[in-house]
Amino acid sequence: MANPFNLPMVGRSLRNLLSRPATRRYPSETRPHFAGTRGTLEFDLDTCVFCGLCARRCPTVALTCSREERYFAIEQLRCIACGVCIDLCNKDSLRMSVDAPHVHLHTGAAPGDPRPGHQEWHQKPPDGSPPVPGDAAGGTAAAAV
Amino acid sequence: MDKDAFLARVDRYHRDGWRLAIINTTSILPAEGMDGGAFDISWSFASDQLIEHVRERVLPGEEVPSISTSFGAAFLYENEMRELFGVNVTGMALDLKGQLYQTSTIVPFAPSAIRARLDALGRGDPAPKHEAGAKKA
Amino acid sequence: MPMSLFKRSPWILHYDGSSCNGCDIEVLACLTPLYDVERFGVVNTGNPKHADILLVTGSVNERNIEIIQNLYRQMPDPKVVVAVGACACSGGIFARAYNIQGGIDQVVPVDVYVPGCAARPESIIDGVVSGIAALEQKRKRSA
Amino acid sequence: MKRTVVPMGPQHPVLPEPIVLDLVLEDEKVVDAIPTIGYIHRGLEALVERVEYTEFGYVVERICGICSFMHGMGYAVAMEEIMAVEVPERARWLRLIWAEMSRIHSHLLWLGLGADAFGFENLFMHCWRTREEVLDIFEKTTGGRIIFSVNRIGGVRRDISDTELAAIVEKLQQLGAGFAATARIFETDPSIRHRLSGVGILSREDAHAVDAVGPMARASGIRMDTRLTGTHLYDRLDFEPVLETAGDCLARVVVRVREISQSIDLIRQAVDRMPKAEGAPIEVKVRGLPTGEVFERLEQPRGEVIYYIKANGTKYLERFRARTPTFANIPAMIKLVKGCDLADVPNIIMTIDPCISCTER
Repeated sequence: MANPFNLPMVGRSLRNLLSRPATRRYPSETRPHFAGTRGTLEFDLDTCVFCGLCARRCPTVALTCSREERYFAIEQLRCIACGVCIDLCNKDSLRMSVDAPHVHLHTGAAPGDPRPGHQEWHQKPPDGSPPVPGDAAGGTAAAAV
Repeated sequence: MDKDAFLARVDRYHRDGWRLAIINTTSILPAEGMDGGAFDISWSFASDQLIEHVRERVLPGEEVPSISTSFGAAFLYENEMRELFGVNVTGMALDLKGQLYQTSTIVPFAPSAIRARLDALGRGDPAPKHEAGAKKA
Repeated sequence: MPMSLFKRSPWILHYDGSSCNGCDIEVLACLTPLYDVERFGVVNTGNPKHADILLVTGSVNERNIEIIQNLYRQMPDPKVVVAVGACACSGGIFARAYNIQGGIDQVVPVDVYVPGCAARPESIIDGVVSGIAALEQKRKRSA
Repeated sequence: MKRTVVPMGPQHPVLPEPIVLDLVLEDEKVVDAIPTIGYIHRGLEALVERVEYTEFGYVVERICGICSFMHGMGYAVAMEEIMAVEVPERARWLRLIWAEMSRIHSHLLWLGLGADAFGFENLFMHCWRTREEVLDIFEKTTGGRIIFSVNRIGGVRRDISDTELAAIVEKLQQLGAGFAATARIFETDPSIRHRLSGVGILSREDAHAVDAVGPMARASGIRMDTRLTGTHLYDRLDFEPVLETAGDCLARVVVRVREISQSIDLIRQAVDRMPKAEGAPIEVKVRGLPTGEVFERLEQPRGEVIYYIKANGTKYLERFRARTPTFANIPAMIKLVKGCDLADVPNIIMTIDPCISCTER
């Protein structure tokens, strides 16, 4: 029979009762982010030269880039935040942010419905023809919480 | 492969107290004079800091004797060999009868399966070298 | 919507598809002291018949299609599916592997996608909260 | 006596991941166990056909979310060997430090899950709370909590400043001091002893016969640890593997508890002995296409992992294979489960520290 007074957990438990709770009250209290934390991929249309290096080397095929159509797209749902594209980019057009919305809602199942997590950008072609209808400003389907 | 010589060699490792580190199979793609491809199987044994490999080249369908009587852990590798590569392993101590992985593709790592996947990708083998150079630009 | 406004306690059923473990341990981390989702009444249950939210990590392969469908079928209506992590959302880095069919939306309808590799606990909590909102909507619609 | 087959899994409260064991029972005694895996099989090794060798490291990392650093490191080291790349010394030290931190994080995670499996939820919470502090260090230094993507062929992507390293050592030593109380609970609490002592005994001979690796083998008294080979700079540290001789579930818990303090000490030694060379190169550019093959061994938290890589002079590898520690420990688990009580099966499965996503890849 083991010693019934041998209860090493008791001290620990008492200390816990008396100490401050460890829980962070997310979402009212957020954890401070460290510099360099990887997060959601963000794209800067103004600096991109559409070389397509990032799209060719992306291990998950999350990026689409077309030089002819001056088109760039990110599938946020596929991105694994490895950072290969950011390292490759000579123009610093890509970066990561931790502040972007982290949740994408289902946006409908019909063929025309925007795909969740799909973001695309079109740049005005250099010959002056009108830009492709859509949004030059940014994402189409990133629903924030 | 020479089964008797192979088993004698494995037995020597067993007697000397080595442990089985890994059994690895590599598929050799079908080529001139080797229509069905082949398998390079290596049995690796470790003892303290040392590791030694026994390598055999076998053809599809060729019988490969199980070593699970001397090395108990071998059955898992051997079931895997048969299920993923289609190597004809005989005499396993615990035969899981193809129930280990149950992959969607039958024998996904067999030379013919790899060939078919590469063909579907439109890639001959080896991949053209200039392609890699161009990407560095 | 602040969490205190939720009147009900959603129960969660967590299933690990073909995941690398990363998202699973982050889901578990949500239950541990630092994040503690139980303060919202969120309970991780093992029984699909008790669950409101199906939380799936990892992608779908040949073998677990049936299991996920089974779990989904057994859950009472209204129910919500939350896909956690890049693999559950789209197949992620494994989308092109031979044994992977893709994201879980190939098998069951997904309401909330939580991307990330691995999804951070904060994102998972956000995902669950969005799931609760979707659940309320469905409940109103069916009422 | 009547035999009953009880399938355990794939979804079971004690199993964090799906695996199926068909347990053949005679009354309450387990007489046979037949494993079935494949629920997490992704066919990752075949992705070499589609992902170039430069990016394949990010696939390898995702074999498992717990030892992801070790997998990334193993791939990078193996490729460096094939391509005969000389890696800067600072990068190698940083890898060692991160690797030992992975061990701390993995063992804490496992101790928590193990405690949960034997019904001690309070301890589970404690271990995971301590683990968060290690994850914070990871996030600060690599940018990720679970998957770090910090290894690259030729070195590492991020440096840690010397002051930061000193701070990490201090933080880890505080963590170790705080964890000592929890460690004492694991080693002395009578309820844990009742539950684990004498359960699932793997003798030294059996451990050798079923080729057990890692803490599993060390708890049975086999002095086996890949770190003893001195590769990856371990030859510059004073290191002696933690050994236990009882071979039961408790011994396996105790080995892991003691390995946490050992890893903290190894990190302290590493920071002391590495050259103070902040700003020194941490990476070399790797060019060209690899040819050749290599077997690379590494000691992961769960035991020895072996990578095999064959490259054929193209940008796609010909074959990648990882033999993970859980794969090697499954025969030991089956051996242990045979002859035990049904109620002890969850504990025995947990104490091999199963990582199914590693096993199935």
